[in-house]
Amino acid sequence: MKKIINDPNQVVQDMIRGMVAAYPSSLKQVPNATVLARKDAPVANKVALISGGGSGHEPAHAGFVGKGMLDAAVLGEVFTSPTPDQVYEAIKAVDSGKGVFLIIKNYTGDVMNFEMAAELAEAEGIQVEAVVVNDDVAVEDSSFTTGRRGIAGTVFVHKIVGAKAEEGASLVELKAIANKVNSNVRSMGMALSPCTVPAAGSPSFELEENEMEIGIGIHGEPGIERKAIASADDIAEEITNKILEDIDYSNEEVAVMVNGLGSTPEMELYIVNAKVHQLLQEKGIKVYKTFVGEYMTSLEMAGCSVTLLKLDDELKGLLDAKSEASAFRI
Amino acid sequence: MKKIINDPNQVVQDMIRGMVAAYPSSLKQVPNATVLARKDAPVANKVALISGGGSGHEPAHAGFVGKGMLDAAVLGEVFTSPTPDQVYEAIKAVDSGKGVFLIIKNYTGDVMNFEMAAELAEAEGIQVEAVVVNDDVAVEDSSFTTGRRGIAGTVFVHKIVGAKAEEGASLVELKAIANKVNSNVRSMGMALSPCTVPAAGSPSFELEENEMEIGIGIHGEPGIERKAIASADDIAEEITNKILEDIDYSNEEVAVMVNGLGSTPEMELYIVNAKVHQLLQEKGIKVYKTFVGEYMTSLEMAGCSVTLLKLDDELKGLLDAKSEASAFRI
Amino acid sequence: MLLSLKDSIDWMNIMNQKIQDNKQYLTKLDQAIGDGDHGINMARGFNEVVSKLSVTEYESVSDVFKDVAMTLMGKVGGASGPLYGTAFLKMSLASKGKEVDQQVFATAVNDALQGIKQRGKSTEGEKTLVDVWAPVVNFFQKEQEVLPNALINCASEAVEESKTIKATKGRAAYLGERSVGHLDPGSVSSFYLFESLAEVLEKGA
Amino acid sequence: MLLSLKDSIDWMNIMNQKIQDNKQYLTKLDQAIGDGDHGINMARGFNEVVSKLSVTEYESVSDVFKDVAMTLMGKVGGASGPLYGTAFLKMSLASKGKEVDQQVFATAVNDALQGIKQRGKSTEGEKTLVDVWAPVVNFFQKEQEVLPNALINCASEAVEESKTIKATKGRAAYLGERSVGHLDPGSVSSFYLFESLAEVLEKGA
Ligand SMILES: Nc1ncnc2c1ncn2[C@@H]1O[C@H](COP(=O)(O)OP(=O)(O)O)[C@@H](O)[C@H]1O
Ligand SMILES: Nc1ncnc2c1ncn2[C@@H]1O[C@H](COP(=O)(O)OP(=O)(O)O)[C@@H](O)[C@H]1O
Ligand SMILES: [Mg+2]
Ligand SMILES: [Mg+2]
Ligand SMILES: [Mg+2]
Ligand SMILES: [Mg+2]
Repeated sequence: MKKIINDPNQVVQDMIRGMVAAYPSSLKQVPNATVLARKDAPVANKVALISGGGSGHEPAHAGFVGKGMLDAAVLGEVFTSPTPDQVYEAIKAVDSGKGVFLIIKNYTGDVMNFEMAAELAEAEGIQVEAVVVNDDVAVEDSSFTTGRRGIAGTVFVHKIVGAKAEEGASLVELKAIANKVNSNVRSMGMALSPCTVPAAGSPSFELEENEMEIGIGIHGEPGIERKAIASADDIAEEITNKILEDIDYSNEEVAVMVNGLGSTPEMELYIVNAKVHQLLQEKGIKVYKTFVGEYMTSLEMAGCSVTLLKLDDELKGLLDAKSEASAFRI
Repeated sequence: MKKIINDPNQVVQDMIRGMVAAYPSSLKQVPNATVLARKDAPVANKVALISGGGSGHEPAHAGFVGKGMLDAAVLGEVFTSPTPDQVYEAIKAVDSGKGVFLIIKNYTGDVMNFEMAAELAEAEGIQVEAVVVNDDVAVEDSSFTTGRRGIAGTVFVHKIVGAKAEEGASLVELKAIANKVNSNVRSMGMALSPCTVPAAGSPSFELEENEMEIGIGIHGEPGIERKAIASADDIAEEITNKILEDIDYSNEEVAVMVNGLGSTPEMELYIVNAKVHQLLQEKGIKVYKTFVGEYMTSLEMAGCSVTLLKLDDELKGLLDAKSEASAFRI
Repeated sequence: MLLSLKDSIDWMNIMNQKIQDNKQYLTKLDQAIGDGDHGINMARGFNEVVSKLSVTEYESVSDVFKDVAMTLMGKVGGASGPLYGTAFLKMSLASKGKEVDQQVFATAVNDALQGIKQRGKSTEGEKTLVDVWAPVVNFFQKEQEVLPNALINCASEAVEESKTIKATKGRAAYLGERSVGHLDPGSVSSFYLFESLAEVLEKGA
Repeated sequence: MLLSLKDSIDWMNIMNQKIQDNKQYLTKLDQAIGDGDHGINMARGFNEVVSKLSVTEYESVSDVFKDVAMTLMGKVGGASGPLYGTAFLKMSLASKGKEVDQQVFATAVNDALQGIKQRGKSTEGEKTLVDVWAPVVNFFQKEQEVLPNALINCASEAVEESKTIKATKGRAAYLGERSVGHLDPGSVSSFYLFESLAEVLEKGA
């Protein structure tokens, strides 16, 4: 394992110090908690937005804390959902009295820990609502299983719900817009190489020189299928088609996100983006806005994901609204 | 070699298509040239700014094209300076009559190719001035050698000269501010792993599991010293001290950039940032603004560089000025 | 059986030892079908548990279970934190004000199992730790006398069984068919829990 | 010696063949002390050169050299593009309107060398291709008769010599002492250039 770290068990604490040092005028750590919040939290008359999960997905989630997006991010250990008490600390730190909205990615651990925190908060009279994002089309959707994972599409939820909250929307309105984004967003990823959890010290899986994993998540877990490595065009096509099979985007306008999983050069993301745009154009799907870069990573995994979000006028306006989050400036 | 590409010899062309597809309203390709320019170029009454060099440093340099930063970026093959005719195409495409300012990183190839293009342009009556950035303290500075390399500090030159150009400054004024930034900026980098030029197919060098290279450049070239891998704190300290030995920043205000070379997780960059801030604080150096992320990469190399820029009121103002470049939004 | 206050603390100490010894192994199991942190999570949690227990005076088994629950809940995270935390919280409640004999304990582990299922929205046959807890609950309810070796056998058979199941809950569910043939890490850590208990009962016997 | 129009084209074809055959090798040399693109750059450039020459009718050696110069300048990039481009441009100028006998050629390569040194702000002893061009220029100026083998020896000794030098120009300069003991990739590609010329002269002789 080669990493620029000090103690493998202190990476989250060290990172938090580094983030607060970087943005002292906009970010603060909630005392004694692995929570990063807007410096001006709680923001009066605004429903507060909280997201989070395991660390290792940087810039998610703390990079999306800022005016126009999240009020706080709760940082768990690497790939490990934060505990309920940490989430509860975040809730208490950002609630202005208008309630708190939780953006949770659909993983058993995240859902359980955030739910337990919500129960604690509700017991103290704080109103809490939540959305569970599940945009990953690689995973079979069935009510008998865990259901789909939440991956990079979650960033669009942060952005759009964040903009809506900034406008002064109520908890109920936020829940509605969050559900709307979630039901219109789809993603899928692939990887060329695994990643190493610092405290584990060895890679999550192994791939031969000629192999790739399709339908990968963001926790170094294996994907749904291992096969021979393909060209950027073929990869873009397989992922885009899988998304388009899942919901009908024809004659719609979409936002595109080509997200790097950690060590994929930006050059390669743009090469994928070229093909995704070509495919969408051929199918008569208009691209309103494109995001290429690292938004939801899996440590130093090589690979990418593609996300499509179907837009209407309301979503377009919210997507374009100003954001001051360090990792998402519009 | 595992990469998400199509043809190793077409990566630059494919990337250019992907970039134009991503930002069609702000970016255009100069016809038949590997040049990306502001959509609205040439901008009337403004000196045009051009930078560029080999590809593989993304988001440098095309990610810094946009209002408030560069007017055009010239993209060479991977790690290969673009040819004079391409640079000349860029000059012709962005000159509004007020002249063109070139921001060149100090590599023999870049300097020669850009100089030859400047000669061609001057022969056609276009005024051209240039700065050669050489911020890398790892390299011995001597008038008998090639001199210092230009690395991540170049991004501060883009930003500050870009802001000044947007204010309507003349070529002479831009040259003055560029020299000022260059003489106040210092950087140094290190790597944990090499990178692979797509057309070469094999890594640039090899490092054992317990080794790192200190004083690395951004072209997959070996560094100035190979040694046992150290902690993030020790790495931050070695680099920061080397910079501080080179010029005196005491009692000054600085901008800090902790730049990832490609595959280093953002988490690790923030861990380094925490230590850099601590060291600066101990030495009474005040940090005005911090930038953590990937600005000047070396394909998928693992490693980072630290840059310090000494600021005065003029530089602060220009650093804070609005930028609409896709990879540097302020 | 009778679980004394000292037994309950010994149980946690032995469990912690097993978890620390098998941290890498549990992580390896989780790398194969999950995200590779189960060993790290459990080791962090039980390390805290024994620290906490070593500096606190307890009056009852129920109090021990409560601190175990709160510590796991606050230190483990992930899926296993709330699940193990809930399990011990339920066991604490069920043993409150009682001497922990077999009947009380059988009720306690059954409440724990119901708590886990509710929290995890899961049931038997989904390749989760439920597949170890369920037969163990059954064992305590059915057996006249708890023979430590029989307990170990019961739990270890359940773990082996988990190999053949296709996961439908937890991260392994994303692998679908590819999860078949792998041990479930949470089932293995649950096995250590009951193996530790058996060792405590063995000593007491 | 007399370099005919056909000889000059043959020269470039042979050079291209050597470059394509040794593309990996040149790149490996550049990986050791540079950025690993020299083979790729030269292969791209000379491939274009032979394409260009194959579809164009030429009247003189000078015209051939001019197209070689323009093609290398426009296709190679990096440090080697401008340097080789400048070299051939100077050779084109020096041979303009002339039959290329040994005297003309000696002047041409000397002009090329001066052009390279000026462009690269470099001189002998800095571990660049100058260290091959300089002795070769000397060879053409001093030798009564150009023996192909002697030319090859002269160039190959110069290349070997480059190993012992510490680089002070080009990317290898960043390595300082660590550059000692490595061949300079540009010197090796220049060796191929003069080896190709020797082979053409050999055939002509
Ligand atoms: N919904 C669930 N119900 C019961 N047990 C579950 C559930 N989801 C996961 N588990 C158990 O948790 C274990 C994984 O724990 P751990 O790796 O610590 O958490 P995470 O999956 O969040 O990384 C699995 O092996 C499984 O036994
Ligand atoms: N200033 C210089 N003067 C003369 N030759 C140089 C100079 N700089 C570099 N070279 C030559 O160029 C070669 C490298 O070419 P190449 O790898 O194609 O370009 P780059 O160094 O830009 O990647 C070196 O091996 C050296 O011989
Ligand atoms: Mg986990
Ligand atoms: Mg090069
Ligand atoms: Mg896990
Ligand atoms: Mg080179």
